[in-house]
Amino acid sequence: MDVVEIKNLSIRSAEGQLLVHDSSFSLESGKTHCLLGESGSGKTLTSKAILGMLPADLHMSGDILFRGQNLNLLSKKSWRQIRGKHIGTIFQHPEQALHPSIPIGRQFSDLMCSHLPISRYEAEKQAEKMLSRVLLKDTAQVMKSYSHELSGGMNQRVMIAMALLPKPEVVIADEPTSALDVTTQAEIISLLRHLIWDLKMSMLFITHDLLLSSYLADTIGVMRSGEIIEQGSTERILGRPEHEYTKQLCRYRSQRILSKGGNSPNAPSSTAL
Amino acid sequence: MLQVQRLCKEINGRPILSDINFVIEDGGSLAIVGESGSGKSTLAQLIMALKQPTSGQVLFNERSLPRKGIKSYKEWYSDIQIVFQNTASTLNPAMSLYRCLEEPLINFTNLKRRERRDKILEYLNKVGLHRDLLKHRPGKLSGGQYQRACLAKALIISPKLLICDEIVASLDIVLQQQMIELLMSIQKERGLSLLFITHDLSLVPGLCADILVMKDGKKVEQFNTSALHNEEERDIYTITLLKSTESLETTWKQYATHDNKSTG
Amino acid sequence: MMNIIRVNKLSAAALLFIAMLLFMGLTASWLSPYDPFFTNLEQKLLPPSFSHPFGTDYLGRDLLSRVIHGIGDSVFPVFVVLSIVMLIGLFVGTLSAFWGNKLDMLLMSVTDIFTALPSVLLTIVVVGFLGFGMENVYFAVILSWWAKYVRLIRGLIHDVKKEPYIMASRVSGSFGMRTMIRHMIPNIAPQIGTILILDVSKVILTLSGLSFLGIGAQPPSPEWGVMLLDGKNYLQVAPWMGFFPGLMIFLTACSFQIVGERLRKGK
Amino acid sequence: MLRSIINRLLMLVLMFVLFSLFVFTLMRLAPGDPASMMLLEIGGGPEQSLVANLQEQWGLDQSFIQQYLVWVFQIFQGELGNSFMSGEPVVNEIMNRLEPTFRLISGSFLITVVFSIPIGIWLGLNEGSIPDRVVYSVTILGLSVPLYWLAILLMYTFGVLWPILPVVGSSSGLHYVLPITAISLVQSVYFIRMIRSYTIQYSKFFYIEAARARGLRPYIFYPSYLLRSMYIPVLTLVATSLPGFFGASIITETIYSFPGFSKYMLEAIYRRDFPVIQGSVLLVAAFIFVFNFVADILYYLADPRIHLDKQRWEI
Repeated sequence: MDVVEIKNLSIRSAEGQLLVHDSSFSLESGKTHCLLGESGSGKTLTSKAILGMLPADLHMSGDILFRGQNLNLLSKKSWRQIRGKHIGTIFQHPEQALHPSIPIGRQFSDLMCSHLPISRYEAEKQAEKMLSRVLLKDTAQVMKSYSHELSGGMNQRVMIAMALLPKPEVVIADEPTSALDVTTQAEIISLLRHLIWDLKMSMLFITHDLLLSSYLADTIGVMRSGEIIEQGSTERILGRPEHEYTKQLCRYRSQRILSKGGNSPNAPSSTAL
Repeated sequence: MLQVQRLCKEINGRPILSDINFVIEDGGSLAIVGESGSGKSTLAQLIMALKQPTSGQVLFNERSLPRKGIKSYKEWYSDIQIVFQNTASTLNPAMSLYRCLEEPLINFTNLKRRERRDKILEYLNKVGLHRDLLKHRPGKLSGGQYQRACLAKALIISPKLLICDEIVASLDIVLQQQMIELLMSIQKERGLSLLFITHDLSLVPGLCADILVMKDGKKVEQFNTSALHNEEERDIYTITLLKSTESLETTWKQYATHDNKSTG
Repeated sequence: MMNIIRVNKLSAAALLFIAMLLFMGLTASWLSPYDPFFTNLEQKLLPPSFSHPFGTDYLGRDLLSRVIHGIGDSVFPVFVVLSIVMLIGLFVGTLSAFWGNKLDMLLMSVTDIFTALPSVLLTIVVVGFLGFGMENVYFAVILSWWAKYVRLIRGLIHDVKKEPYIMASRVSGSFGMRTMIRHMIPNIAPQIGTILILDVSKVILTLSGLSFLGIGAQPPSPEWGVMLLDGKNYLQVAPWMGFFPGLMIFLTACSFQIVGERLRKGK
Repeated sequence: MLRSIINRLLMLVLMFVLFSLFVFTLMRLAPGDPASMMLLEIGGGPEQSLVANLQEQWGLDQSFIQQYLVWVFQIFQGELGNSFMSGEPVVNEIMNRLEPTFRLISGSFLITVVFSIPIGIWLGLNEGSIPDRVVYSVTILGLSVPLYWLAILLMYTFGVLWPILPVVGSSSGLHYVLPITAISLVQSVYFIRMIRSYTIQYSKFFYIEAARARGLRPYIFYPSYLLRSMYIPVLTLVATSLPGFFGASIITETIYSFPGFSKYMLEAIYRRDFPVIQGSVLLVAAFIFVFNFVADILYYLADPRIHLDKQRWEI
């Protein structure tokens, strides 16, 4: 059963320029779908459309079904209740995603008290439990500190905990690790994969890195300047790409494989300069 | 030939760079690999005399880092040029591309207007940009075009050493690959010595002969690129850098291996 | 699309009004139907009519001609004042942006004084001691506006100095004044231009306001603020005496405001 | 933290000293020396002997700096000298006229703040909607309406055409309606525009978008997430707008012949009553400087990360 289904989604800017062009895809429950594309290909806009948070001057057409319910027809209030509770979000720049002058513990209890009828004390207890699950040591200290007192990696762990705490059915991760160092990136990716699998959630993973999509995704949709040019299971897309652009992406990515037994090092390939 | 000796830099008490030493022979190429906060961009700015080091010195063909006086700076910059990180604002947004490229020629050479025009067209062609981009403002160029324009601006006064500070960080894979191949062809063609600064180890094989790994402002180790994979000699930090994408690469290779056979 | 066209039409109308205003101001003596200073008591306090579109004032002078001549007294001095303010701001602002901390601190406290105090207060003190006369009024207005431009330009230069292309211009061989002229000024000029046009509208209001308070231009000058002051005294009997000068101040200020807004949004 | 407060205090004193020096120099430059002016005022001929001992009495023969020091020392003791006209001490004359002006300024200040902040925030949140576009274009016109013209139009409509409101004097509460309406209208146009642009700017910040993506309830999201982060710019706007209100009070008091302190100060110019001009201007300047100083302290309390030596213009 599809948790999220997007049908003929098109997003047009105020001047009429087509930013996202008639794209449709679906997200099966418990599975991870990856939107793969370079910056400016419209993947972040698509994720914002699902959350109903498109900027005021953009027009959106097409349907977004969440568990069969068309979100477009919902009132602002009910769409807001879905955000956070049923659809969690993890952003690209962790240190900017938390409010700079509110302690992290308070932001957790604000989130929980907005969705569940529980006391702030109970919310903070659950939050600390989730923080320990994202492998953060002295969780009590983290609860009291501000986001600018934590490193990028720690901030992202807090963001993951905050996205997963209300047990949403769907998690949208928009380039969660591209702003982090290579070493912390690996830890965060494996942590994310384990938690999503463990909590049986479905994830919409947005990235420009083919390696990450091969590691995390069950199905992939390749986007280029606002259009989904190819879509299918990971084996089909990465193994037997049909679209020329996807082929080029895979070929270049293979050339840059570091580990032994990789392909020939950077022999200048035939692509025209 | 660039010699960096015991270079240190402290900013309000915090050590950013401590005791960095390396040498780049004429025509040689060195990659400096390190994660964010390892001080590699500060190193680039010190070598470009945009900041003064706390201690230590930088020599290029026996001439030391310029401190005062525009003439000494100009001599230094006529030999060493830099392409900055692609923050899409290293070219003056109020100038046309033509005048951006003309600026170094006006300051460093006494070519006439006509000769300057030909020089600009020659380098524009070398970096693969079309002539009619010249009248546009830099703001109108795409990411890839912007970096090629910066490369042309740096190379137009034919420096002996080119420093690239994370020049492909924000480009997509296809443009990154084309930019690296362009750098390689220019380096071979003109025997240019290259200092390539990046956080992405996978860019380095094939481009640079030597690699210097940095962490928190200190030099971890320096070795030849061919020795990248024999783990016995390598420092544990270099190995973690190597290994960080390994688990991802193994899953990638399951899919990608058929791909290479079929399309070659 | 509609929104943009509508705003364009508005700013086109504003530009046309400004052009017309400047033209009328320059050719005031030929254009105005009557002599603005000619008093004719039989024609005292006539309501707006075909022969006197704006009516006449308590001395029988034709208000339309006075308004046209008033352009020279209300609008042109504003440009003079603002260009002086701009020059001071550019000079002192650049100086303080490049200078070390000490001068910067002193300068900032001095400018803080003049930006904190309303220009009415400064005019009261200047005119109060140095006496009436337009030079003192202009001096007072310059006094209260120069500080704003010093801070504006100092701020803009500080922002531009941090931009990577300034560092890149050093590497390409431009230093000191050359960087200033080729790289900094062209990038801050558009913003200064926009703010300048918006401030024309503010200074027109201020200058006419001072004349209205009686501490700016003095009767019988056809300055709009003075005419408005006379209009107030005859409000019951001849409301048109106050209405039309005020309307002109509003329309002039409004057209500069619209053009300024359009520039800021269109930038 | 204490170091920065002392630093700001020094700045405050420096500003006041510099301004008093400026006023004093202007006084010395005044055409005709005050001694003979004084004698002229009270009808005596300017014989040299009388002028001489008056100058001596006022210490006008000492050097510029000495005079300044004597003068400033006097000022700090609250000794502002006597008004040329009434001979009364300036301090008393100012004090008993302060009350109506204070009520006028605080009245219009409160009304402007109470009305325009919510409207500005609401417009900022509904950017691009019809009411927003309408109000925005109205504010463009509103900014160019001269206060004195608006005041006259109000006087005409409610005093002549449809005389229901008194337009002269300040005896009853009704007298305050028209002046306060005039000032509040003009000031709230500016406030609404500024608050609207702050709201739009701050709601585009990343952590605000992220908070909305978490679906926080409105009564949690607006007060403690959006408005809390806007506290500094709103406080700056309010603090820096007070002088504007004072300037407006001078205009409205003159039009509605309101017997307040501002009108008194303005009329001092016609009578060239130097002590009154000097006394009132210094008093107003002192009040504004102290008000800005208090505002700076409030910034620090609002957000400890803002250290005080970062001057207000850098915020």
